Amino acid sequence: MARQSIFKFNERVTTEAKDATYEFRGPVISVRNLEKKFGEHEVLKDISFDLFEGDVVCIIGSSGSGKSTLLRCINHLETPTSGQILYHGYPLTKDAQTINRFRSQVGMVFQQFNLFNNMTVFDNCMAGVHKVKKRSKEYSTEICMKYLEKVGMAPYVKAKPHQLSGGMKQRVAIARALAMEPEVLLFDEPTSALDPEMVGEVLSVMKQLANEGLTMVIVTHEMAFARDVSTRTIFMDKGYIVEDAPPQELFNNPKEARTREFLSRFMQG
Amino acid sequence: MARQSIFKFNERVTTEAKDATYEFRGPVISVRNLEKKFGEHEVLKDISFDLFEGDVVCIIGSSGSGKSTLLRCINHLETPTSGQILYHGYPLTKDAQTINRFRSQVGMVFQQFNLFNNMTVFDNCMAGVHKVKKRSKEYSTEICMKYLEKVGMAPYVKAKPHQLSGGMKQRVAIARALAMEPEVLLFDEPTSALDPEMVGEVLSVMKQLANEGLTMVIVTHEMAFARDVSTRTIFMDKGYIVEDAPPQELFNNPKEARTREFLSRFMQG
Amino acid sequence: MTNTPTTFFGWIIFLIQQYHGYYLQGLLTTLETSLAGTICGCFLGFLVGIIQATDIRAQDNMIKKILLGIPWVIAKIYVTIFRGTPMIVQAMVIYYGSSTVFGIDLKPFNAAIFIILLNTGAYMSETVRGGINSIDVGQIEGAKALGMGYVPMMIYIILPQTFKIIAPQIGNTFVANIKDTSVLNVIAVTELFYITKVAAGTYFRMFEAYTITALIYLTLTLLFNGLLKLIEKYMAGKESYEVLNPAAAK
Amino acid sequence: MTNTPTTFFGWIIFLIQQYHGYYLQGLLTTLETSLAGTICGCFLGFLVGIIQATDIRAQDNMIKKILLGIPWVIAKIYVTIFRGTPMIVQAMVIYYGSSTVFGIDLKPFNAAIFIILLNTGAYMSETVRGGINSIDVGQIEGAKALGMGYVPMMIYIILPQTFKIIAPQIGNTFVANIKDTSVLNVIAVTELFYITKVAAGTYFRMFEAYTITALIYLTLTLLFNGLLKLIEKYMAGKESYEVLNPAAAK
Amino acid sequence: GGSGDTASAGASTGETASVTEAGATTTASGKEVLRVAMSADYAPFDWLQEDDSNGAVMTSNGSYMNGYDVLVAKYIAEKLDMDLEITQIDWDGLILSIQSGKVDCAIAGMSITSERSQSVDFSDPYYNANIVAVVAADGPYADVVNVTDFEGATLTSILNTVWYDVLDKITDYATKDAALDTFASMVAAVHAGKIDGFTCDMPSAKSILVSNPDLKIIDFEGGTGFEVSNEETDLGIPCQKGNTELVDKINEVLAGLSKEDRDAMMDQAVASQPVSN
Ligand SMILES: Nc1ncnc2c1ncn2[C@@H]1O[C@H](COP(=O)(O)OP(=O)(O)OP(=O)(O)O)[C@@H](O)[C@H]1O
Ligand SMILES: Nc1ncnc2c1ncn2[C@@H]1O[C@H](COP(=O)(O)OP(=O)(O)OP(=O)(O)O)[C@@H](O)[C@H]1O
Ligand SMILES: [Mg+2]
Ligand SMILES: [Mg+2]
Repeated sequence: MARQSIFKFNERVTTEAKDATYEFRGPVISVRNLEKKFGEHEVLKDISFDLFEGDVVCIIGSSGSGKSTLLRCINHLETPTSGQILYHGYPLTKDAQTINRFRSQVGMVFQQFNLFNNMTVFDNCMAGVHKVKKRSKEYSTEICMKYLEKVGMAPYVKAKPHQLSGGMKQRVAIARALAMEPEVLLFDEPTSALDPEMVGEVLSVMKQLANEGLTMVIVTHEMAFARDVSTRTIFMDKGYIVEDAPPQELFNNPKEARTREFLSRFMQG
Repeated sequence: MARQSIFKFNERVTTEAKDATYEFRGPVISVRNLEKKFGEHEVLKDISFDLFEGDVVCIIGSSGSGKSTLLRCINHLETPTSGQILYHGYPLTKDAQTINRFRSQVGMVFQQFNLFNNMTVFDNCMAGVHKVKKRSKEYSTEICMKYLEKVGMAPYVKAKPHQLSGGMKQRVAIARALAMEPEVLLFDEPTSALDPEMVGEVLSVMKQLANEGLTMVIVTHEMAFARDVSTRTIFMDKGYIVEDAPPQELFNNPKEARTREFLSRFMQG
Repeated sequence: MTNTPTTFFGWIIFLIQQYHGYYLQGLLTTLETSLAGTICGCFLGFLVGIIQATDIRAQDNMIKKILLGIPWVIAKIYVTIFRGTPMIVQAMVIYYGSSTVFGIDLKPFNAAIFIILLNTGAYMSETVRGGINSIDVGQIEGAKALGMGYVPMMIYIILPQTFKIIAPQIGNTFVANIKDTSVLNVIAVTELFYITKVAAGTYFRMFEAYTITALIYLTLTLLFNGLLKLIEKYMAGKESYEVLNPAAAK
Repeated sequence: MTNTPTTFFGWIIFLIQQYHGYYLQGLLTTLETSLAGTICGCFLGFLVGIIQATDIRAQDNMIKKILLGIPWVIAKIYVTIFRGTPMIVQAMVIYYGSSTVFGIDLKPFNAAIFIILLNTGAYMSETVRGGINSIDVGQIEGAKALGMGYVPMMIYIILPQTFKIIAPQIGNTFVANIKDTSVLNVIAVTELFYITKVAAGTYFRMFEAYTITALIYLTLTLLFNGLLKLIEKYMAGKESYEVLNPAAAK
Repeated sequence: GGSGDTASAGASTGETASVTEAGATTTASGKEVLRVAMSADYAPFDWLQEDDSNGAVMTSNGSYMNGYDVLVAKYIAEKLDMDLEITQIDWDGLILSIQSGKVDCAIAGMSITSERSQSVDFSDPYYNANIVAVVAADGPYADVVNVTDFEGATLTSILNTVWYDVLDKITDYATKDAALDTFASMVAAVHAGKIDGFTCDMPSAKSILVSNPDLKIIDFEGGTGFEVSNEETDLGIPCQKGNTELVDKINEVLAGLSKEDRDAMMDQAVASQPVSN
């Protein structure tokens, strides 16, 4: 698979970042003291962590703890109240072009899928590769069909989103994000609507991509999934990162009492 | 909990059904040779099963196999292409009033939640009890708060749906359905967006309700959940019911090859 | 002849001096008729729009089909005729026709409101229909699943969401109505536009007479739009929400 | 004088015989100006509506604020003036004003299209703004997350969905435009309504002359609505979809 | 305001009208009422003013109307010993009001034609206005004396009027432009240079000049202008078709109004226009 190198991408994003890649091979994305408030309501509190190339970070935590908001902040869909998001060590300038380039390298699969209602499954996938990344029609078709097949949605290319089942929509959303061949992928509960068979399929695709160097952040409620797939697991509670550790450690030997409590049902089950 | 008796309800729905309950204590809902086509596309094929009082039926099956469509047909949100849905042994007449009464006794939690965007969490719950069932304001408030508390959403009564996280929306949808105190509840993946802790909470509420005689149909992808909570499990594939058996049997000793295949990942996991 | 104005602004001031009473009276009539007509017309439009958005399904029984079908057909005919014909013709038929054919002697002012109302209703019904159709079907299914009837569903769920979508349209309609009252001089309603014609026809200064009117219209439009923005804002509610202390909550 | 009609229908037939040439010519002018004006106006309306729907955020830098702000302010002023003033004033200012002030000698016909276009654009922009605001934010976020720029997002995602919502509005606008061309006689455009006035004024048969016009309008409206329904249907696409054989796919 | 407002005004015309058993409309004073419609936007025949100066009459709409039409209406009402009630209504509405019986007649500068006579009954002429042209005072056609001097000019008038029809005679050497809808727009067109001038009746031309001194009237002397028969420039009073009783009564009154009286009345009207005093 002809994955774009970090260098090539940086040349296209910002000149600061371009220089950076030669001298500095640090984290792809760093989150620094991120805070986010909605009105009075403080949703993210002093969040800091780094993402390195090939990392598969799973974020677990109770409902409403701020996991989705964190992903949305990373992707600049929400503006942080304070704190920074660094890309290859540099904060992004705020002009629309840079942010759009950044986003086309940092894909996202939403909890609510957000497929385009007016487009067929195929056009949904093509929107990113062909229209945004301006790849040739042949190349785009090929790569879209490849990922649609991987998630088993190739037969449905002509359907519109409202004609699909929940799991089907989710699979299209995954294929759409993968077809962009991003550097980093943010998944918000990517298997919530999938049956165990399909979860297995998606898992194997993800593992393969991770081996090829794709960096992933996955919000999930499936502990087994997190344990199996992640290189690092982050446990969030009430807007804080409570624990950030390799999965073996976090699941078998959680340091914090809150983590233990949260995992108790999973451990028993 | 002052749950309405079947008798009382029947008096209000159809006169045919009223007579029925004295002589016939059969299934609450029977599905008979149900078929559903979307255009050329055959989604449900010859589906038949019965639901008895207190039954907790879990429906499992791969994505796109027709589970959601089946629930929607039971609730008359989709019109079956052929076949019948019997309520206490009688088909419902098609006038809007009867169907609305039926629906207010057969609650539904949607895969996409379908909360009312223009209402707060509290008003979403009240819509059913107060506005449809015309219960007093005091009574409605009490019961809504009771269920909102059970799912941990009481602090958020003043929020609007777009201000909630995915899991929060799902919990409000569950509370809204429970507050209606229906005879039958149809759940479409009720725990897909919930963390393990919350799944535990919801599970215990459901078990309690089942003990009180509530009949439930639950579409789910969580095999452990299905195994633990159901009195009967139905496995669907490509629009057919492949297997319909108690969970012990279906999970430990599936008869059909397709069922075995589907469950293989879960069994290993 | 000595005090004949010579400049554009001179003429404007002169015309205002000459006709300020009439301009005011005309403005009042315009405002009253178009406001009353728009408000009542919006209600009518919602009603008719709802009727038109009802879909009669093949599986409904005969009685229901007829019960739903008759209002639907009436609504369709009403909307087609009132959207499809000029307001001046409607005014003539309603005002003079009612007197010639039925011997009803409508007061011009009442006839004016009636005409604007019917006209607005026809246009608004299309707008409402579009708005209703644009509501996510999940909202409708959510209501149906609770066993909610058609009318409460409309009142509590669909219409509040529709209103938000079509609020700019209501603004458009009122602004259009303010201007459309001009055809009502054909039924002896002396509104703002007629006064303008009189001023222009008496002094043959079109630009100046119409500039005054344009400024009045502009002011009205701005005021009404401001009002509508306030209502929109009020309906949207607070952006933030309170999180109650779990212990305190009930 | 011997063949003076005595009945309502007699008069209608008589007037048609007398004036059919003029009616046809007027109809043609009305159609041409309002059709051209509506179509171009819709494009303008989309453009202006998009500009108005852009929100300039506090965190944007100065240059971006200015770059976005200037068109926004211009759009705002344009919409306010053209929605807020009567078309007849706009017609006078554009037609006579352009010649007095700039020495541009516009042909009445071209001026007419220009005026309708600008007018339609102002109204449509409000409609478009409302339509855009009613699109689910998930659609916008989906596009943003792909790194899609503002313009392609509008073209591929938002506007196609907006069009579906506002299609009835476009119908309303065209119908309104057909009628509004009547003010254009002030700039020597002889359209349908003027012919009607002439026919009515010659024989003093208001009802009959206007009835003919009303029927013509009605026909036009029905035709245009039918056309719009077809377009809506075409844009909605097939209800059913093909499931490809997994082997055949690709 | 409706007709009720006029009662408080206390003018001779202001009393609330009611319909007697006989069908004729009378006021509290016992006199019958002559209900006349006028359009108010056609100086010097009719216009609105702010008060009742110069003998203006309050209309049923609560406005004060004056002009040649008002003077004639007052004269007729007085001679017939009737109370006068003027309704102010748009041109299209005038005829409909007569036909639907909302008023008895209209005095609104309407020319008598055989076509119109099929729908209403006209009285005898109450004014005859000859045709003139109005041009820019400083323009190339300011010194025209004969219609043939309009060589190369662009002229127009209002569609479906005798003023517009006579322009057919000059199409050999001048341009007859598309018709406009009002005198006011033609004045604007001259100011904007879109046309060189327009044709109209003499009283209107005088009125136009009162407020637009930069224009000039070309009054063709005998043989140099547009030859038209008197019938084409006669203005009459339309009544409901078949109401010969009223037509006869009006004709009787008009018979006593000589050409000199009429011209004097017209001069009075032009002189009472608010701007000129
Ligand atoms: N409105 C529709 N038009 C056409 N096809 C539809 C429509 N709704 C559903 N389908 C099709 O029906 C099939 C079954 O859909 P359904 O939503 O019932 O699946 P499901 O079993 O609930 O799947 P999941 O677990 O992914 O939610 C799918 O193939 C889907 O494409
Ligand atoms: N637009 C908003 N306005 C106000 N509050 C919001 C908004 N969006 C999210 N929140 C609040 O932020 C908190 C975190 O939400 P978030 O969606 O990040 O949770 P989450 O961890 O993803 O939960 P889940 O697992 O249920 O999806 C919640 O309390 C929610 O109510
Ligand atoms: Mg979330
Ligand atoms: Mg489903």
